[in-house]
Amino acid sequence: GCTKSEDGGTPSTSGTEGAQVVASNSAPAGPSCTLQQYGAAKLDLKNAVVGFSQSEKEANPFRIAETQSIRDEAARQGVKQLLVTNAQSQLSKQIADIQDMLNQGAQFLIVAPLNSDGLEPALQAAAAKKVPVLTIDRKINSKSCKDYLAFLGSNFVEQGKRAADAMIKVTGGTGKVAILLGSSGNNVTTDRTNGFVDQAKAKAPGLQIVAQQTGEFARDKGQQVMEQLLSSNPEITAVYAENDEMALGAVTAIKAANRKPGQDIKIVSIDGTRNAVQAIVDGTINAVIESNPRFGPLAFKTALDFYNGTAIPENVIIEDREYDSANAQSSLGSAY
Amino acid sequence: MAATTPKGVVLETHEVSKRFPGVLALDRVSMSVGPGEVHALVGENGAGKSTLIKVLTGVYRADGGEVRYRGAPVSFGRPLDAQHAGISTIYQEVNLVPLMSVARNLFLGREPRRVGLIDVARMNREASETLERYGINVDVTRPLRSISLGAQQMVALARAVAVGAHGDTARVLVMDEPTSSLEPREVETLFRVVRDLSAQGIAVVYVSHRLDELYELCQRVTVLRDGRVVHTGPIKGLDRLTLVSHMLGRDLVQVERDGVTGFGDHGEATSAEPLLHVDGLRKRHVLDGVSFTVRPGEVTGLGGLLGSGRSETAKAIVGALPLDDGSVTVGGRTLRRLSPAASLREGIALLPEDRKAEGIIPDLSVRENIVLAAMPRLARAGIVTRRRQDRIVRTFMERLRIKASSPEQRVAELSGGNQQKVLLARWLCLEPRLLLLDEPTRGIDVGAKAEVQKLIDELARDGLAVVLISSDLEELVEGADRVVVLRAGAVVGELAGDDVSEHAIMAAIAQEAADD
Amino acid sequence: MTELAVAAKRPVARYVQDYGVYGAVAVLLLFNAFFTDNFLQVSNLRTQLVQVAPVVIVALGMALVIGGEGVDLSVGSVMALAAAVIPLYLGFGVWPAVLMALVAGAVAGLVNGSLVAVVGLQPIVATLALLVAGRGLALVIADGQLKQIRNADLLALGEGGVLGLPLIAAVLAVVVGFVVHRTTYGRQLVAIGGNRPAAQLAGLPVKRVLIVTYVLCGVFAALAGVLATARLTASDPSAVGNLMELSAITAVVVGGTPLTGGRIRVLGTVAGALLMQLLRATLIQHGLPDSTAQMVQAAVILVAVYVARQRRTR
Amino acid sequence: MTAVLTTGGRQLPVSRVARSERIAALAQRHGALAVLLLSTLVASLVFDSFATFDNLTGISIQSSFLVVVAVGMTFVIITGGIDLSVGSVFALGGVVAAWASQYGLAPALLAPLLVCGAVGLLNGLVVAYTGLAPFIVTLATLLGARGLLLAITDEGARTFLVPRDAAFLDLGRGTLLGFGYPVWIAVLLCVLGGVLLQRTRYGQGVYAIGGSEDAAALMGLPVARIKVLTYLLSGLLAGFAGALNAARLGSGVTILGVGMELDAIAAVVIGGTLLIGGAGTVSGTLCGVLLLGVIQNVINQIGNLTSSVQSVVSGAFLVVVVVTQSYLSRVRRLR
Ligand SMILES: Nc1ncnc2c1ncn2[C@@H]1O[C@H](COP(=O)(O)OP(=O)(O)OP(=O)(O)O)[C@@H](O)[C@H]1O
Ligand SMILES: Nc1ncnc2c1ncn2[C@@H]1O[C@H](COP(=O)(O)OP(=O)(O)OP(=O)(O)O)[C@@H](O)[C@H]1O
Ligand SMILES: [Mg+2]
Ligand SMILES: [Mg+2]
Repeated sequence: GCTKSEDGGTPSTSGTEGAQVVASNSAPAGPSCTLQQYGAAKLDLKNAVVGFSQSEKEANPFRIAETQSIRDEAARQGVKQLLVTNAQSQLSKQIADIQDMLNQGAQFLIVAPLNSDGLEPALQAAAAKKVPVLTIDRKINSKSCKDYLAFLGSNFVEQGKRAADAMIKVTGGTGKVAILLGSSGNNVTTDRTNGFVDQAKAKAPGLQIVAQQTGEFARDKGQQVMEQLLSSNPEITAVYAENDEMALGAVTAIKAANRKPGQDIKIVSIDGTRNAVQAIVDGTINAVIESNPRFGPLAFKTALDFYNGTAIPENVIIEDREYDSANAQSSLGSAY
Repeated sequence: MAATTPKGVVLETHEVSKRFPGVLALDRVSMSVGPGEVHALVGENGAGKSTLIKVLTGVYRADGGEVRYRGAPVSFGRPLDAQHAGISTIYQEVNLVPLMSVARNLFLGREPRRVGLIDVARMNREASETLERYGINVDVTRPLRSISLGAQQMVALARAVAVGAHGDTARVLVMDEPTSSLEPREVETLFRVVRDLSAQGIAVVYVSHRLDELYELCQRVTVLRDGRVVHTGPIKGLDRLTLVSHMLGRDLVQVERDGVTGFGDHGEATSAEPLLHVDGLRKRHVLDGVSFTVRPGEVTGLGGLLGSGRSETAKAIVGALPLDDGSVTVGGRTLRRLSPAASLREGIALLPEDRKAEGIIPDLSVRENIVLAAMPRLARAGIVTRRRQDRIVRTFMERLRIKASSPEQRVAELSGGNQQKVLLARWLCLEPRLLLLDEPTRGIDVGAKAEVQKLIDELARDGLAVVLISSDLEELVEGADRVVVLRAGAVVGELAGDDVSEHAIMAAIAQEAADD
Repeated sequence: MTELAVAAKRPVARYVQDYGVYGAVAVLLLFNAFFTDNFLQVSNLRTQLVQVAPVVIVALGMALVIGGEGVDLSVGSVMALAAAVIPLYLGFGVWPAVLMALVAGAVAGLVNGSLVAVVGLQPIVATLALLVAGRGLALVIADGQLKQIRNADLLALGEGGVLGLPLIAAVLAVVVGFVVHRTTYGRQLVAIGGNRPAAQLAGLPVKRVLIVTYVLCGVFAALAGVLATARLTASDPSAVGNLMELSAITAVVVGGTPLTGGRIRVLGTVAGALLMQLLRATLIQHGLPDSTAQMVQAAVILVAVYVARQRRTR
Repeated sequence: MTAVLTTGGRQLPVSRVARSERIAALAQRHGALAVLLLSTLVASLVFDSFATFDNLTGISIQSSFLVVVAVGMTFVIITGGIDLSVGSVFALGGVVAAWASQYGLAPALLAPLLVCGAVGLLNGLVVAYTGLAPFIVTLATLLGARGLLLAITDEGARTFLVPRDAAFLDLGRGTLLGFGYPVWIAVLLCVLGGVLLQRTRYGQGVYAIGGSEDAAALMGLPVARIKVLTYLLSGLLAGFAGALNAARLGSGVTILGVGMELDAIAAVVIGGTLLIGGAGTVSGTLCGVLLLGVIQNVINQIGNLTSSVQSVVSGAFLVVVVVTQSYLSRVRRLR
C-alpha cells in the first residue's frame, strides 16, 4: 500500500549466529530415553507430518523467533507437512490444539507448553497414538520418556540466578532493588523470581529488595509500575526486570523521572531481544541474560537423533548467553 | 344495586401519607372498604389514586399513617405479601411479561404441576378456557405482546381474579383504571366479573375516569384531590356535577358552564382538498388494504373493535410499521420511504397508544420530553438553546395544565394522565399539519379530557388535519366529523356528518360481521 | 409558574449518591497524603494524571456509548489498531500519522455502530467480535513486532507534563460535557438510551445518532492509542490497551452512569477513572501483592458503585 | 347492542398467524442449530480430517466445560443480568478441587462447589438486594475471585496436583461409548437446565424477571430470591466445570479461565438468548458452544495461520454467525 514507515525493514532473524548450543556443563546426569524405551515407531522425518503447538501469540520477539525458527528448520529438513497452532495463552486451547493436530495426522509433536501443569490430557492423547512429544522452552511436570520425550530449553531458575549475579556485578553488591515481575500465576515468573531472590540473598546481603510488582511481561505495564515505584521509593538504585519488555518500559519511566537509566538506576533483565541489547549499547540497560528462542535446529536434531536410535537425555539444557556493555555491540547482530 | 353501607371493614387506610421528592402525593388519606362493596376511587390526574393503591399493596411504604387489613395493622413489604394475604391487584399500566406466552402470564407463579414439573398442556388448556370466559379467544401459546393492549388488560384481569380465587383467602380486588383500554363489550364482561366477585363478598377498589361506570358499578366513592380526601360517601344520590366539582375543586356553576365533554358543535364538512391519501395499506395478518383520505380542518375518526388494526394503520402512516404494500400521499406527493423522521418532516405526528413503551423517555425531564421531537428546530447549529425551549415548555405546561413540581421533574414521576399530556405537548409544539391521535384521552381525568377534546376541536378549526382513534364511542361520535370504520384490517364503512352516531358505527361493524 | 419553579427538595442520600465518587476520590487522596511517602510530590501527582489520561479519554467515549444503552468492548483493540497504524505513516510526518490512526478508530467505530444500529446486533456481541479481531488485525499490520518510535514530534505528545496528556483529557471532558448537555446530538443520544422505541417514534435519527456515537468512541480510543504510543515511545499493538474495556466501563459506572442508558455523567466518569487510578497507585506504592490488590479493587468497586446506586422510591 | 358486538367479535385468522409464527419461532430457537449443521457440513466437505470420530469426540470434550459454564450463564442472561465472574470462578473451582482431591472424591467435588457457590451467592445477594448493575458487580467478583485464587496459590507459584490414584481423576478422564464423562455430564446438565427453565416455577420466574422485572414483582414473584438462586447456580456450575476440568488436567492450573466469560456470553447469544433478557434456551446455548468449538477446529484445520490472523478469522466468523442468527430471528420480530 501507500504506507510509509519511519525506518526500514525489521531485523531478520535468519542466520546461524546466535544459534542454540547445548550447555556443556549440564551433562546428562539424569535418565535418558531411546526409541525403544519410549515405544514409538520409527519414522522418517522427511516424509512425516510434524506438529508445533505454540503457547502464546506471536506478538513478542521471543515467540516470533521461536515459531519462525521451527518453521525454517522444518523447511530445511524437508518435512512433508508442518502443522502450526497457537494457543493464544489459553491452556484449554493448547490441549485442543494438540488433539486437533493429532487428529490431523501429526506424527511428531513439538510443544511449547503454556504452563508446567495441566497438559496431561493432550499428552495422553499423544501417547495413545504413540506420537512422541518434544517440549521446548518451558519444562512440564510430567514423566520424561513416558508422558513426553524430553525437554529442550533454558533453566529459568538458573536465569534468575545469573541475573542476580549480573546485578551484583553492576551494582557492586549493594543497592535497593525493585523487581518487575512477570504475569502472576506463571511458572516463568515464579522461577525467575526465586532464582534471583535466592541468589541475591546468598551472595550479596547488601542488595535489598524494596519492591516487587507485576508488570505482566508487557512494556506499558512495566513503564506504569516503574513510574509508581519511582514516586513512592525514590531511593531505588536498581531494577531487575523479568523480561526485556518491562525493562525497556522501566527505561522510559526512569528517563521521564529525570534519572539516568543505566547509571543512576542499574537495570538487569532477561531475554536478549535486539531492542534490549541495543539499550545496553546505548547505556540504558546494564546487562541482559539471554533466553534463546531459536529452538528449530536443536529440536529437529534431537528428533533425528531419537529416530536414529541415540539415547536422548531427559533435559537438554541450552546455554544462554549473557550480554553486557563489553559484548553488546558485537553481539547485536545475533540478538533476536 | 342497593347503596347499602357495608357492615364491617376489610381494608382501610388511616391517615396515610406518602411523600415523593417535591410532592406530597398522599396527605393523611383515610378510606375504607367492606366485604362485597365496590368502592370507587376517583380524582384528577395526579390526585394520588395510583399511589394510594401502591401503598395498599406493598409497592410503596407509607411515610405516615397506617394500613389496616381485617382489623389489624399491616405493612406489606412486597406485592407478594399482599397477594398472599388475599389482596390482588391490577395496576394502572399493564404489568405482565410481554415476551412470555399468554398462558404462562396467566399462570405465572401458580402453574399447575405434575410430579413437580409444570403441566404445560393442562396450563394451556385451562388458560384458553379461562380467557374464553372473558371473551378473549386467542392462541394462548403466543407471546403476550402479540395481542392488543385491551386483550392484555383482560388477561391481567383474569389473572388477578384467578389469583384471588386461588385458595379461599381472597378478600380484596384492587383495580386501577382497568377499563381504559377496553371495548364496550369487554367492559361488560369486566362488570359481570366484578359483580360476581362482589356477590361473593369480595371487596373491590375501583379506579376509573369514566363516570358512567362508577354509577353503574360502585356503591361508595372516595374523591381525592391533591392527595387529600375531599369527599367520601355513597354514590347513589350524588349528583354527577357535584362529583365532578369535587374532583376539580371548582364550583358547580363553572363546571356546568364548561360541560363535561369538550367538543363543540360539528363544523360544516370541509370541502378542502384532502391532505392525506392512504391507499391500500397491506401487511400480512394485520392490515388488509386500508384506504381513506383526511382533509385539513377536519377530524377523521377511526372506529372499530380491538385488534381491528387502527393502531397499526396509524403506525403504518408514519412509517413505524413496515408495510408489504400500499402508499401514503401527503399534499399530493407520494412519500417514498416511510419513517417517523421523514413523516415528521412532512408535518405528520403520531401520538402513540402505549405511552410507557413508546411514548415517554422516563429518565428525562418534563421539559426534555416535551421538546424532544422539536429539538433540532429549537437548536442553533446543533446547540440547544434553553430560552426558546423554556418558553415553549411553559406555554404548553400552562395550556394543558400539566401537573409537575417543575419542568425539570423526571417524567416517570408524573401520574399517568400527566404523562399523556406531556406527550400531547411534544406533538403540538411541532405545529404539525396532520396529527394522528391514538387514544389521546386514555387515562385522562374528566377535566383534562374535556380540555384535550376542546384542543382537538380548536386545532381542527385552525386548519389542522386530525385522525382520532378512540375506543370511547361517545368521544368518537362527538369529536369526529367523519368516521372510517375498520374491521380485521380493512375499511368496512365510512360515516360523515349527521350519519355519525354510536349506533351507526356499531351497525357498520356488525353488518359486516353478519355478511361473513 | 412559581410552584413549578420551586426546586424539588433532595434528601441527603441523593447527594451522597450523586457526589459519592468525588468524596471517595477525596478520601483516597487524604489517605495517601498521610500514609503514603512522597505522595504529595508534584512529580507523583503528575504521574497519576499522566497515567489516568488515556483511561479518561477512552472512558469518555465509553460513557457516550453506555448512555445510548450500548457498550463497546473493542476499545482496547482499537487502541492497538491505532498504535499499529502510526508507524506506517510516520514517514509523512506526525499529523498524517495521527490522522490515519484516528481514521482507523473511526472505521472501527463505524463497523461497531453499523452492526448495532443497522444490523441490530446486541452491543456486547457486536463489539466482542472487534475485540477479538481488532488486536489480531493490529498485529497483522505490525507484523507482530513492537516498533520503536523515534519521531520527536510524536514523542512530545507523550511528554509535556501536566500540560500534555492530562490537558488533552481535560479539554475532551469539557467538550464531551458540553456535547452531552448542550447539543441536539447529546440530548437525542440520552433520549435514545432512555427509551429507544419512543425515540424512534418521535422521529429521532436513531441510527445516525448511534453510529456517530460508536464512531466517536472509536476515535477517542484511537486517540488514547496514539497517546499511549507516544508515552511508551513505541508502537506495541500486542500490549497497548489490554483490558482497557474493563477499566473504561468501571470508570464510567463507578462515576454514576447507569449501564441501562439514558443518563450520562461526564464529570463522574472522570472522577471514576481517577478513583481507580489512585486506588491502583495506592496498592502499588504500598507494595501489596497482586492477590490482595485484586481483592481490594473488587471491594472498592462494589462499595463505590453501591454508594452511587440509583435508589428506587418505595 | 351488546349482543351484536359480542357475536360481531370475529377474531383474526389466529391459527394462520400462529402457524407462521411458530415456524419463525422454530427458526429462531434453532437458528444456532441450523448454522451449526451448516458449518459442520461445509467443514466435513472441505477438510478430510474433520468428520472423523476422533475429531468430533475431541470437539465435544473440549467444549464440555464451556457448556457447563454457559448453562449457568444462560440462566443469568435470561434474567436480564450477566455474570462476568465465571472465568475466574472456573479457575478457582479447579484450584480448590485439586487441593481438596488429596482428601478424597467427595471433598474434591464439594469444596469447589462450596467456595464457588459462595462467590455466586455473593453476586446474587448484591445484585438482588442492592439493585447494582450485574455487569459491575460480577466485574468486581471477577477480580476478587482471581485475587483469592492467587492468594491460595501463593501468588500463583503453587500448583496443586491431583494424586495419581485419586478416583476424582476418572471423572475427568473416563469415557463411555467413546465420549468422555465430562461430555455426558454436560449433556445431562443441559437437559436438567432445560427442564428447570421450561418446566418449573423457578424457571418461569427467571423468564418473567428478564421480560419485565417490575411486572414480575407486581405479579408477586419472589424476584430477589430468584435472582440470588440464579447467580448461585451460575457460580456453582462454573465451579463445578472448573473441578471437572481439574480432574481432566490432573492439577489445579492457575492461569485458566481468562476471558472465558466472553466465550460463554458469545455462546449464549449465538444460541439465540437475548442479552436484554426474557428469552432464550439451553439447547440454543449448547449449539452456540459447539459452534465456537467448530470454528476453532476449522481454524486449526486451515493450519498455518499466524496467531494474529487466527484472531481476525475468529472475529469475522463470530460476526457472520451472529448476523446469520439474527436474520433468522428477525423473521419473528417482524411477525
Ligand atoms: N415514583 C414517583 N416519584 C415521584 N413522584 C411521584 C411518583 N409516583 C407518583 N408521583 C407523584 O405523585 C402524585 C400522584 O400520582 P398518582 O400516580 O398516584 O396519580 P393518579 O391519581 O393515579 O393519576 P392518574 O389518574 O393520572 O393515573 C403525582 O403528582 C405524581 O407526580
Ligand atoms: N380480543 C382479542 N382477541 C384476540 N386477539 C386480539 C384481540 N384484540 C386484539 N387482538 C390482536 O391485537 C392485534 C392488534 O391490535 P391493535 O391494538 O392494533 O388494534 P386496534 O384496532 O388498534 O385496537 P386498539 O387501539 O383499540 O387497542 C391484532 O393482531 C389482534 O390479533
Ligand atoms: Mg394512576
Ligand atoms: Mg390500538
